[in-house]
Amino acid sequence: MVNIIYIIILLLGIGFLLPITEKLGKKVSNSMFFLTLTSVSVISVQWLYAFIINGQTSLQFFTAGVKPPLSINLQLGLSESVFITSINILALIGAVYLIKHFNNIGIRSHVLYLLMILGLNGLVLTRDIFNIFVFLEITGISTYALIGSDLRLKSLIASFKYMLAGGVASIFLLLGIIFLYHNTGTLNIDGMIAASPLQSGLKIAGIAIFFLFFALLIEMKQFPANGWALDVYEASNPGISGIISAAGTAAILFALYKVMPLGNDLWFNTIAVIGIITFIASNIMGIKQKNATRLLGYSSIGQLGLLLAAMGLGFLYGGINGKFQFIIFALFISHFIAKAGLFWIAGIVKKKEIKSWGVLRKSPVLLFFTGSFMFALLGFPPFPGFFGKWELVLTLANKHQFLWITAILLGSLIEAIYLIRWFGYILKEKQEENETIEQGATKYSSVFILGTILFTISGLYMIYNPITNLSFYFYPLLFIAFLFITDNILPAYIKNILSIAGLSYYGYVYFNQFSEFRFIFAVIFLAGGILTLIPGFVKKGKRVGFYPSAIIMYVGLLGLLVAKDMFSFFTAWEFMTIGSYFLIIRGKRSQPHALSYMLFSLGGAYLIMFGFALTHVFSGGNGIALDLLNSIKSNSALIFTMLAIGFLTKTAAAGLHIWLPGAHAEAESDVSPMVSAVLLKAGVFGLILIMISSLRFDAKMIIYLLGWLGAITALLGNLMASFQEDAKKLLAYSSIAQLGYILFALAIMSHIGWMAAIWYAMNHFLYKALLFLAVGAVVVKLKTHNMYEMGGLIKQMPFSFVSVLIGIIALSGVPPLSGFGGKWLLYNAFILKGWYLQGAIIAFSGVVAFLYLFKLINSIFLGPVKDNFRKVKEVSIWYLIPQYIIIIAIMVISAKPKIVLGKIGDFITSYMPDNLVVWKGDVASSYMNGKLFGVWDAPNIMIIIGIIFVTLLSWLLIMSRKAQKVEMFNIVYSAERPESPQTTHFSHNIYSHYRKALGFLALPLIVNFWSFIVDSIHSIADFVRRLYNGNGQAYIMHILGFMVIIYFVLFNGGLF
Amino acid sequence: MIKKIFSLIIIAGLLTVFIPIILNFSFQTDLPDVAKSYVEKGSKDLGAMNIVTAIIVTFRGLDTLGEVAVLFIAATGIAVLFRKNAINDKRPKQISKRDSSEILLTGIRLLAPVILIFGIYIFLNGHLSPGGGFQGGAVIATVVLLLFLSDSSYKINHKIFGFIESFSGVSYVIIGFLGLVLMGADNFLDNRILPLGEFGTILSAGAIPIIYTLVGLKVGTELASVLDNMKGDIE
Amino acid sequence: MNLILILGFMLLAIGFWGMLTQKNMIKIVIGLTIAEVGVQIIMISIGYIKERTAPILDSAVPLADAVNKVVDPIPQALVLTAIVIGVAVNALILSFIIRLYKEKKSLSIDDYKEMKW
Amino acid sequence: MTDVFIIVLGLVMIVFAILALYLKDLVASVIAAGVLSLFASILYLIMQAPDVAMTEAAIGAGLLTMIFLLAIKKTKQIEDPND
Repeated sequence: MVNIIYIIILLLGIGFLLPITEKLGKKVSNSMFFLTLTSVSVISVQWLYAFIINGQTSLQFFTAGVKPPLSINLQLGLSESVFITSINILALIGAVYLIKHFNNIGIRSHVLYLLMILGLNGLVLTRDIFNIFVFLEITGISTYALIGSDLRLKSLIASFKYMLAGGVASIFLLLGIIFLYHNTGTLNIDGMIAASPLQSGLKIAGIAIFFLFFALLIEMKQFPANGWALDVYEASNPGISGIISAAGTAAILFALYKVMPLGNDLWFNTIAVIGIITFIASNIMGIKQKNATRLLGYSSIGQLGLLLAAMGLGFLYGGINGKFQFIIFALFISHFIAKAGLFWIAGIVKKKEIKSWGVLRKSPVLLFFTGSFMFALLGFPPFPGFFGKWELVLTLANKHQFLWITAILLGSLIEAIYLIRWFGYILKEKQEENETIEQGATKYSSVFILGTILFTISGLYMIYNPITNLSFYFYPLLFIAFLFITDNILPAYIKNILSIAGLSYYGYVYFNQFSEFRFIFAVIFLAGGILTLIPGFVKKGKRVGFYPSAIIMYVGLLGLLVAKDMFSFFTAWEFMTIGSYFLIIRGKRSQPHALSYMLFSLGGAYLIMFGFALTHVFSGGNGIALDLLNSIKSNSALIFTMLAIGFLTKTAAAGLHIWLPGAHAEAESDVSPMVSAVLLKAGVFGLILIMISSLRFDAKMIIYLLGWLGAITALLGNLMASFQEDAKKLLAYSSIAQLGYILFALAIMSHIGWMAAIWYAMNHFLYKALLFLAVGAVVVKLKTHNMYEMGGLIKQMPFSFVSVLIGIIALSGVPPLSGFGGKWLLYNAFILKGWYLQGAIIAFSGVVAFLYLFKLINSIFLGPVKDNFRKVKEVSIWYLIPQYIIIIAIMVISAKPKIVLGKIGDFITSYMPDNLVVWKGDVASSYMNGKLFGVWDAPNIMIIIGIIFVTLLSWLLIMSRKAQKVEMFNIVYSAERPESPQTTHFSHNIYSHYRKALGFLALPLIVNFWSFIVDSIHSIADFVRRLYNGNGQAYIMHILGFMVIIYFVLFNGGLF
Repeated sequence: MIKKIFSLIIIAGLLTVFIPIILNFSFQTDLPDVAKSYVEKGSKDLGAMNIVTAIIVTFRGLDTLGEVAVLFIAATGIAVLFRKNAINDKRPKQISKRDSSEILLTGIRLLAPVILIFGIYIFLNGHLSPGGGFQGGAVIATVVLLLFLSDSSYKINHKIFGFIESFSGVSYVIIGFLGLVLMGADNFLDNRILPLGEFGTILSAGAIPIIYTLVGLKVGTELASVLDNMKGDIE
Repeated sequence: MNLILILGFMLLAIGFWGMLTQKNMIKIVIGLTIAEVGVQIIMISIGYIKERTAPILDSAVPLADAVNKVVDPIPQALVLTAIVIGVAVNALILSFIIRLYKEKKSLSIDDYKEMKW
Repeated sequence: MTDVFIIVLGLVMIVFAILALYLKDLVASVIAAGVLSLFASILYLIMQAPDVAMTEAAIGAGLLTMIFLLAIKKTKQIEDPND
């Protein structure tokens, strides 16, 4: 193994040498530059290899031929080698990225860069406290010079402010060092720790450590003493910002990590508090930020805060053991790669406003990496941050630190607001045609390499993580990767065939492995997936981005069913969320809706994670098996509520529903059925899981409230649907209502109630897929969502008409179709339960449903044809095929409900034995107190209604020959010009009278509530960020004031 | 005004942080163990009379190497800031020199070598008496400064200065590296690669005089180039 | 002899006061140098031991008894490093000020508020 | 005796520090700061730190003052009253 001091010798020696090689030409000096960085990387990688693979133990390297504390020593252990490897490899890639910039400035910038890297390495390696100061200065001063080296006014100002802050920080660092020396008589960190100055009882020791930590906190850019850092991130060359944000952070974090043992619990707690405040504050301020690089700065500082908090907590709770090292490394490496990558991409895009980042769409590869980096920052799977966050939450829960968990999750959620919004802009914001982004192999390849490293590390995490076995994802993720890589090559239909084949294969593989509920949901997810993929054959071209996203979603959905432990479940949940987000945002106007979908989903997901962590703790702290939900010993109501709210965000219960209408209505026409008919059931699956577990403990009150929530959701959804003019929005609101029914039925907690719920879930899948497919196809054909622009399409589109007709009959719950069975079960259930009031609401909302269903078919297919749609043809066959498959399915289960319901009943019995439904053939009867209560004879109803229907239809057909043709303007005013054209449509606003009576129920109270929350966050952000008034002097004041505040507030003025 | 009040509050706050230190402070009465070993070993093992020099050059040599690097970075950074191609305005150079009097010029020309030698003396005797590379280097830079003062059109020879700067820096690193090669893995920057010589003479203390000479040359040329760059061409 | 420590802290406070109240950037840097001098004085005073001599083992200090005759050399070595580093940083800051002045013809720190929030 | 000397020296240093901050002429205030450094180096001599004293005199008082003066020469000498 190479002596690690060679890193210092190489960087410093070549740094000194480079200026005189200038005369030998750029080629020579550049190759020396790269050779140096490469050899340094090789040395560190070699050590890393030795530590990880060969199990090398920690080593000391001495200088000057004497042992410490007389001389300065370097230490190289696993953590050191991880950090220097990260730094040096990033430095090498960064050098590639920056080489043009450096060549413009001249050889001296190469020198500055090498010495900056030297400083960073030294900070990690040295075990001498004064040496930390020296290396900090080396890093600092070369960074100042590098930032200012492009001579733009802004970078000069930023660098100037940085220097002032750095000057103040080093003064305190020196004070801390010298008083610690005074106390311990040594400068060696290990010696100091061994002398444990805080135990000496001397007040000065406490203050000395205070100075030392404070100086490092300034370098760590903690709120509020970090105005200068934001300017630095904003102004400097993004290539350099990336290095500062990633590598600089890494080194200083590590330096702090080394001296942390000098502190005590009070200090660890203080550091964690400072970190979390920084995390939340800078994320909140980021919301208001429109400037791309400054926003990245806010995000960087936020991540630093999180890392600092994790470190403080690690030391606070049981010392910094393996688990916390795992957590910090996972969080760190995500930030490290992602932030450098994003800054570098910012250097390629060169657009100041985040709204102008749509140009990134010109380069799909960069777009892909931008998304990956952002999602890595947010801690989504498969990226390392996901694992880190999970372990952090779980560990904190084990220590009963629930406030900390709340704060961390809250901060993460706020971070998601601006990152997801930004990504939405990138994907959707309108862009000038002639705008371009910089071309050039060096910068692109740097980002590409960084992205590849990110995915490699993520892959390693997926395979080797110590939490659980995620091997289920191996082939699906490979398949997704394949889809991503070939996305720009393969035509859509091939990808469609592949995707359908993939889903079918998994259906085949898992067909026998699922039992009970999982089997039903597997049918919904897989059959639904295949059916809703079929219309994709319509699309010409490549349909870039669709298939990977869809498959990610389906993998997530399937993963939910496969999951045996909470972590796998949560992983699946997050995959599903990402995939569906990308599907939803594909719609033309869906950017804001996709954002709110994502935020609600993420909020829900965090609650689920929190709930799982609590489950782990309160079921005895053993493992993370999903079955532990059934053995929660205390706080069960709280856990139940958290998980329930988490799942309810997905099912869009009233109050949490505001994302749904827009998201489902604005999605593409074959995506709407996917997200509405299929995706929503994931929430139902989750609800069933926790409802089963709730049988083991007392959650009656909450479940009772959930019943009310379900009823209200049903009513509100139906009412809102009735007032819609947008056909797809109508269906979306209808979905909300239907999930309200399901929630209500589940909350009844009886055998028959659950039967109703699952029956509803299946049926909703069928008829909502049918309706969304049919209406979606029509909408595509007519290029409008507005029903008042349609009408009379029955002749042009008879097949679609039949689909919609069947769909609304099934949905409305009138005999003979399957919906009736649902109603029959549901009404039986609530009457048997005795929930009359809620039941009345449910019954009433059923009536309301007729209104919109009638409106749907009436305004689209009946009445006079609009002139501009006279030549419209029937929709594509690819839309009709799945529709008619579904119709057949509806017919079958309507006529023979026992095929499904019998099975459902069987396994419900294992949870709820109070089976009150008796089957005779296909005739179901329910009993109350032993007496026959209701009978449902599906086959006979089917036959009778069928006969009546056919009779009526034929009569109508005969009669209609004599009917007068109603032309468009027959019913319109003569010679008068209507104020707005939609008023001429016969069904426009037909329920205005109902609106007068019931409209108060549909007032946007909930929307107002959420916008109030959003507005509050924005005004807080706007208020807090006024602190950063741009004046370098004010920033010095913040630094010194910060110190006084820490001293007086956190230490109460009396230190130790 | 508000700013003043805030500043006052903050300074008052800082003072309240400082006061407990002053109140609780007690001076050392004896050397800490580390310092004791320095005093003993510095003379015995390293052969340096000046313990501070022994610490700076050998015991804490890594610090000093870093210190030299900091100065080097600053000089490089300043050179980057004032680089030629960066100055956009191509105004014809106005030499507004007030010609220094002949006496001053001659005086400085005569004085310069003396000061130069004095500087060299300081860093050569770093291990024997107060002073060393940094102080000697600063003195050398003063010579350049005096030359600037006497003749505003005076220019340093960048080639030679740059060469000396790089050469001395690289040599310093190489001497440190020789410790690794000649004495073992733990001996980076060890001054004992050369014989210690007779205690108290110029050619003693191993490599310390050489290192300090290199440091002196490097610091001198760096500071000179800082001054040169800040003086600039325009104006 | 606490006096020297007090002096150091007072210079530190004066320097910070200057950094906080002076508008002129050169004055701010002067404030920084004053504060640095303060720190250096504090550091030196920590190594000081009454009635001992400089850590140079010349004829005045017998080799054998040197340990009991000299002041602590370590803080001196540290201060030496700190002084050089401080000067390097200050020189760089001043160059930045010259550069900034070229851009905007102002030395007031209030005139450089391009970036905020 | 040394105590008295140190008190006087300290007071003078504080006066120069304040002068350095409040003199309107930047050259004068830089010189004041330089004098402060010189006094500091005398203090170091008293405190038995000749190496530091030399460094402070040569680098802190000498060179840095020159660098300040160069900087002032390249910007402007008199502080604006409204600055």
